[in-house]
Amino acid sequence: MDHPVQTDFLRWIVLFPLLGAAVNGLLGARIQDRWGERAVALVACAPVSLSFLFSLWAFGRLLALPAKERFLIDAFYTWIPMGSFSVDVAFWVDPLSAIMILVVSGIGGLIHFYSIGYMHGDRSLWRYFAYLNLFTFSMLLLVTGDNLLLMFVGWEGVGLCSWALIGFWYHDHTNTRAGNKAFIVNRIGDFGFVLGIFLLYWTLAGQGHGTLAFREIQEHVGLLADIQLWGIGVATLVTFLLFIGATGKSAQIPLYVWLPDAMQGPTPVSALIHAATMVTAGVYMIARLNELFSAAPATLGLIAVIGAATALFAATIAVTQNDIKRVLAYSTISQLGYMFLAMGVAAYTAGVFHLLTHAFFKACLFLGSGSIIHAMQGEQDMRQMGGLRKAMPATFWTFTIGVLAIAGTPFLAGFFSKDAILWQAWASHNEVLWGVAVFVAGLTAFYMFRQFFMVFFGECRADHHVRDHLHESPKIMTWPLWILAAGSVVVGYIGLPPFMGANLLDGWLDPVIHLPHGEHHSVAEEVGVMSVSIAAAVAGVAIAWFLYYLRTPSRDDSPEAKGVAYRVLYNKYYVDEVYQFVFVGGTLLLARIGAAFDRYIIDTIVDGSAKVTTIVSWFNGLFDKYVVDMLVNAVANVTFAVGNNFRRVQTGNINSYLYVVVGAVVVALIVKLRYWN
Amino acid sequence: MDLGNVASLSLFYPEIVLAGTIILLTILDLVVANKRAMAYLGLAGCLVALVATVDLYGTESTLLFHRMVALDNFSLFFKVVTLAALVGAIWMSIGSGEVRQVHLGEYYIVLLTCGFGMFFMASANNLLMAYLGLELVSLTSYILTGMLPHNRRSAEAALKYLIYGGVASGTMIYGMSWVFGMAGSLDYAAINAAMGEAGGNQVALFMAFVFILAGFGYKMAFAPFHMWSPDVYQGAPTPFTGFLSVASNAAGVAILIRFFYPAVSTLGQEGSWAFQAFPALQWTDLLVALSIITMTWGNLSALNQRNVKRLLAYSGIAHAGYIMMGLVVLNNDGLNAMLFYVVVYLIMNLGAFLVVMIVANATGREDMDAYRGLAWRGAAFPAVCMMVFLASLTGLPPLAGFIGKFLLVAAIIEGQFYLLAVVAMINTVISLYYYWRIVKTMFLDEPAPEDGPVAATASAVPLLGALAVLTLVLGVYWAPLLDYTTGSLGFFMQ
Amino acid sequence: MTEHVLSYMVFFPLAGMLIVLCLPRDRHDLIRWVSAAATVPPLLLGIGLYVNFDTTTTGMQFVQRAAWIPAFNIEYYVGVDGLSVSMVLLTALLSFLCIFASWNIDKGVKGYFALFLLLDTGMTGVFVALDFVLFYVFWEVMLLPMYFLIGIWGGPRKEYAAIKFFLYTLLGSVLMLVAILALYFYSEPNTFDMTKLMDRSNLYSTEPLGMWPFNVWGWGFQHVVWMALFIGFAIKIPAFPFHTWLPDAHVEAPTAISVILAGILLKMGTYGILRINYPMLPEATADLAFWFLAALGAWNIVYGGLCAMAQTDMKKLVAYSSVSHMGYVMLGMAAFNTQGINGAVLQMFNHGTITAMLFLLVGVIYDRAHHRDIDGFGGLAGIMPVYAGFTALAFFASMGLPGLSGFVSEVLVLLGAWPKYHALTIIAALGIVITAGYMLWMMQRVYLGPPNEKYRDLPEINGREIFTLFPLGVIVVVVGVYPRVVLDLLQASLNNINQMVISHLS
Amino acid sequence: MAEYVALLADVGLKHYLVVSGILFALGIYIVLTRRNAISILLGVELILNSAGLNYVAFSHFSTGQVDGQIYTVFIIMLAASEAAIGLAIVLAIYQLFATIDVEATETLKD
Repeated sequence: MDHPVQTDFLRWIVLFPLLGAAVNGLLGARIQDRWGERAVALVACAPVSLSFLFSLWAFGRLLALPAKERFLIDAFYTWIPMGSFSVDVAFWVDPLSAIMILVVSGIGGLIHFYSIGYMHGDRSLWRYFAYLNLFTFSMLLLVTGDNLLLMFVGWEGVGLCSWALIGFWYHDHTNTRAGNKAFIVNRIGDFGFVLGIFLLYWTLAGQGHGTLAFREIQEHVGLLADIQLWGIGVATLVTFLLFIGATGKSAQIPLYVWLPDAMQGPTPVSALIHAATMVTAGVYMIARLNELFSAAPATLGLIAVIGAATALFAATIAVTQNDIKRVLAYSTISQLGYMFLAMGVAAYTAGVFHLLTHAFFKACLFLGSGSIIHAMQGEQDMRQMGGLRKAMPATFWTFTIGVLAIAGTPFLAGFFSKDAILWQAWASHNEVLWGVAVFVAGLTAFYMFRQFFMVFFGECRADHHVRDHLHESPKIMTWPLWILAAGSVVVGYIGLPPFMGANLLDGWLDPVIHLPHGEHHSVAEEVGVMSVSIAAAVAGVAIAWFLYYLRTPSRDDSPEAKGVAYRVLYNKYYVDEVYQFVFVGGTLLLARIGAAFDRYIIDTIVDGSAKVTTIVSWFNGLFDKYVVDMLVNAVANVTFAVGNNFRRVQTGNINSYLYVVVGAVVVALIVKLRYWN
Repeated sequence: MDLGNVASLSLFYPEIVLAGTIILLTILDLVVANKRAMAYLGLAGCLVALVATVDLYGTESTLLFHRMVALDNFSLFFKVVTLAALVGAIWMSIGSGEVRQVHLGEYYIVLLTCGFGMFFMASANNLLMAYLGLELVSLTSYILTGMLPHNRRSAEAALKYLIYGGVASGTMIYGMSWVFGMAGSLDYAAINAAMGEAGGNQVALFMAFVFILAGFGYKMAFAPFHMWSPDVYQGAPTPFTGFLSVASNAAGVAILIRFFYPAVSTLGQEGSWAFQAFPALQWTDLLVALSIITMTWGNLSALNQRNVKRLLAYSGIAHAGYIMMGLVVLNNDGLNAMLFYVVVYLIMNLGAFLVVMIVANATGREDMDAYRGLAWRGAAFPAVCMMVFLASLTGLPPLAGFIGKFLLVAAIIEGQFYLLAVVAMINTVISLYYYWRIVKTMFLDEPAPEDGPVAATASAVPLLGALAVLTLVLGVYWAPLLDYTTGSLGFFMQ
Repeated sequence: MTEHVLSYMVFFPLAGMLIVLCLPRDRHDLIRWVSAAATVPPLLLGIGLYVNFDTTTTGMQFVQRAAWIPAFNIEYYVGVDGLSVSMVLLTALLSFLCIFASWNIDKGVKGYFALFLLLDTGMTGVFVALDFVLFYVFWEVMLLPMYFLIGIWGGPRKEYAAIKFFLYTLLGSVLMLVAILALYFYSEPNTFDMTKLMDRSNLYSTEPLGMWPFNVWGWGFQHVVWMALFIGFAIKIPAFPFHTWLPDAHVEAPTAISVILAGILLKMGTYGILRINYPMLPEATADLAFWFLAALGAWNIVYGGLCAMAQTDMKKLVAYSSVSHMGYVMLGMAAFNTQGINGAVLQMFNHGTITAMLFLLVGVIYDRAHHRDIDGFGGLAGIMPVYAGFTALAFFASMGLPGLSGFVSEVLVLLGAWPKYHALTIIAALGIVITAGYMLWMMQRVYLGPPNEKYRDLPEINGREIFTLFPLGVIVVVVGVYPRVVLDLLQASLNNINQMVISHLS
Repeated sequence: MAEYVALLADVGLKHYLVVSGILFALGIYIVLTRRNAISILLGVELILNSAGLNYVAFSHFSTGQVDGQIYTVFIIMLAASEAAIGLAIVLAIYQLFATIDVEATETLKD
């Protein structure tokens, strides 16, 4: 850790996708016109594949190093040198970011390939791939940037690409609105994030170590210990502000609202951005700064509560949704809640573990749903589906693996990672949170199997046009599914519970994640806790079996016919409506007030558009024809009015002129006698 | 150095030349049929007098005719200004359609006589001489104002001017009589000496000075003694209005400075040019007040003015207020700035009236509507020149008017009259509005269908160009003029 | 050569103007090309200036001085330091580009280009002048051409906008003149030499004046002069509540003039504060910065942003976004640390390039559709993709997206402001949300959504327009990725200016 | 008679000044209140003559020189020329306006 290995190839992991984006972004339209989709796809997929290879190389280099020295850095150039504040463009790979670059470039690469099939025939394919590459670049920058500001660059970059991709089919305002919502909600999070950066930097600077580089932050966390701002520990405040950023990016309460709407984007985008990579940025950030967060127990508590609450909240909503992607979206939010719960109980490794497994099975599920939507000719309503298992065997089987994995079927990836989190929650004596998490595990199993049954079993409820054209997706789309499904099975084995074998992940992350040493627990306790969650999952599956397998859902199943609770859930607790009214409406109201203030008040003061009778100066009382109105302060009006009155003195009558002369002399005399003697 | 009557004549030749021209014109008027020739003769006489004046410049300061008239650089400076204004006015008159209606012979004779009177206003060293000069200018002005035949405007203006002028000068000499009574002499130096010993009724003295100020103020057109000026400006023939606006103002400045400095101020330490007012006469305060009232009144009244000549009259009042600022600081810098401003004002205001005349010649109108889209009606050159003059009147760099204002404001800030400075500056902003309404009308408004093309009067164009160039040049390189005005302050002799 | 380089930069356009005035009225293309040629030498000299600029020294460089009016000790004195050189470069570049942006002016071509070149001289002059009188003269020289450029070639309410601009600016500048003269007479020996006045910054008294209300506020001579200068500059910035001339002027002005207004003229306000108020009146600066720079700046950011959100006219929206973005400059310079002050000047530069792009882009669409109603378009991205691409770049830069220039300066400003003003920084940081709001909303309404049938045949952005946009786009990206190209110029001089004030902070 | 002569011998500067002051005030009153142009001109004459009286009185009582008398002569002369010009103008006014009431001559205003 103390002797980072200097390299100069890490930059290429990040820059390859940027090159791809640049080529496609600037020349893509011509390339697509002249050489067709394949050329565009090649320009996009090649850099990501290269990135993946370079990532493997970096991973290999790390493996070759002794555990304590696994740390590669590639300092590119100094970005902003500003006195004590100096930010480098430098990339680093340590065990944590190594996992991330593999996930991002690996799963990202698969999704690139999948997109070739999915997006086939789109005239703007070049634009799609440019965005996708740009996203990959930003995400890689986010995970490899060696300081907070560089991470923030990636952080904003992924937000931008998310915006662009959600609104990819921009002819429909539903999509562009969803994109804007995502961006702006994320910006609210960023607002906290940048403030957190500032506070952190200046507090450290006050201690003589102003820095934003992660390695140095970790080193100097201790300096924050006794410093307070507004009566709150700085560490708590900083982590709180950074966590606000994380709630935006990782769709936690209260800033989760953008993610369900983000499903307006093409489905591979949902898989890549809104399931596997971008939304996990917040989790990654906390893991990255785990020492800092560990120093702020209050924030951790908050994170745990928010995480558990989000998990529960989103899961309950997912139970009623009929849109195939929305179910997955809420499921994602819920799973992210798990990860935050893990972070909150300081089980960083468990959180990262779940991040990793979730990336596989959720990507698998999303791509599978994409395949289904593809086959259904764009239909996303599950009430219109059913019985698809026969028409789409590959999709069916991979989807099944994904569902089993997320539902927590023993010995699949999701089981191990979720169980690790549940166990940590239990072990850290957060029994209530544990209880919630177990309940959510049951709900997860329920809604996933609900989806599974509604989509693949029973009779096909689609109309005959669609039914007659049901088909399996092309190879280019199915083989990524198989790879991901395989991953969903095997990835879990790197993080076995202690009583089942060596936990590879713990060991791998040990140099960068400093876990508090927990108390020892008996194997029996662990097994017992595990059994409870398995039981919950089984219960969930069983209920789904009863409700959705045995009773075929109707294609006109209307939520309005259901009870109040169902409607509340179906309408997502009306949070969107409340937000729309309070925040969007409020801001617009403020904006209009501001503009009106400008137009009417300030301008009135200045150039006096108000028609009012104005002041007459005391001066020309003799010729006064006006009513005095002391309330008027329209400067120009007064000026003009006074000017007119001055002019009015000029009556054209010579006697009155002479009155002025005599009057002036008299006034002078009075002044002389009264004041100047 | 005091000279007797005969000895004085050798230093009196500019006046002699001018007087000779006047007499010659009077005789010629009886015999010559071509009255246009009179204009050229008058012009020639003025130019010769100008050469003579410039020739005298730098002569040792001398009192002529038994201390009645002062010959010093200060008076010579104002004589040059007067002559320049005369030259400009005659040149304008040659091209003016209005002037063509009047009896040209008399017109030029009276105009030159008016200028002749101003010579004495600038050089008077005695209350009697000051009165005579002032009255000579007044009487000729009444005549010139009322000269347009069968013109109600002109006659009405003349009547008002006459009555107003009569009352003002009557008040003035009444005040002067009190000064005479208290000081026992009409000579400025003697008055100063008597004042220095103090004594007498302070209130009476103050009132006497206020009365005198009324007379001078009417000449210089500062508030509240300005009320004649808009009417007269509007009624009088335009070339004479132009002359009046600059020369009358200048002569007023001259007589004011001459009276207030050598007569009623004490010189500070030797050579320091710092003055102190006599304690009984709070005329610093008085002048600050008058200056503020004048510029504000003038500017505010001009705001909604539709008649351009009238507008320029109010602007002239405002400028009188600006010029007065130089008087309050009681030092060389203030006077210097005043003198500088007088020259600058001469150039730009004469130019503005020249354009008014050109438009009036072509359209017969003086209201703002006659200027609609002037730049696009074949009179781009006069329009651009007008814009330059108006910008200069506003005080925008790099034009001469800015430098004038700059020097004035510099002087009062040096004297720490910050309030006055701020008021003056705000007035500048107000003035922008009405000046710029003319510019807007000329450039931004589209000409209406009934607005015919405007042909610039051929004879006026060279003068117009010269004045515009001077406005620009003096805005960029003004050191020579400043040197000249500095040199012209040599009148403080005992 | 190096001695005269600044003078050449200032007076080349003036020479161009004289040549243009001599050309026949109807040879439109000739006039345009001559005007363009007149702006090329300043640009090339500017590049030379950039290359030869010594970034290590704090003093004035490329100095030229000559006596002008000896009686008042007025000199022709020009020179640049890090602060001004960036502005001079911006001026040279934007002037050059704006000639091309003005190519389609076909009414009174001769007058337009002559006035434009005069304006160019004035602008460059302001940034290089080191003598107060010279500074003031150049400052005012810009007014006249600006008035006509808006008033003759502007939109429907051009006359109102032009006179409003003129009146506001003149009000500011006359107060400035009073302040300049006060400084002059207070200095001993009297001088208009700005560098000398900077060196003697402790000269001006801060003893509270006896006069009401200054005795209540505890304001001394220095504070009053500071305020007089500040009002003059605040009108140019434009700071609330002196900003209402800006939306009107921007909306009515022709495209190129909006660019010049927003890109360069606004900068003169903040430039003046940094050049004059900071070094010459440091104690007053330290005392008054909180309310008049920091608080007002934060207020500008939020207020301008909210106002922008309510607009339906694209140009007005961009105009208000300028109000908002100039707030960052004020906040940053009030931070009194390296990050803040450098961020502020970088923001000046960045805002110059970004807003220039925005106005050019609005101009492109206005030329085609003849209106700028945000709700009157839709789906332009599909109709004019290249145009939409440039727009996206400019919008994102304006939103402060990382990797583009706006981000660096905004982060530096906020970072700098944080240690001194926590609450204000939080308020100001709200700006990043608000900016995203109105920019994205406008983008959505104009460029995205179903294409408006009425505009289906709008021609794509043409070569000339791309020529004006491309250099700015490159700068926006380069400065975002490698901000040192500008920051290195600034640091030495700005830190020096900053140091002068810091010692007076309580 | 003798007492009248004695009384006259007591007449000093003050009396003259009072008389001239009254004259001046009367003149001012006239110019302020009369509408007839000729009357106003008469008022102006009164003002001028009040000043003339002052000069003579001051000259006689305080300086003992003839400056004041000379001044008065000039005043009388200038008053005459002013009256001449004034009457000419009034005549022109009468021709053009058919009245010499100054309330009729108010076309120039504002």
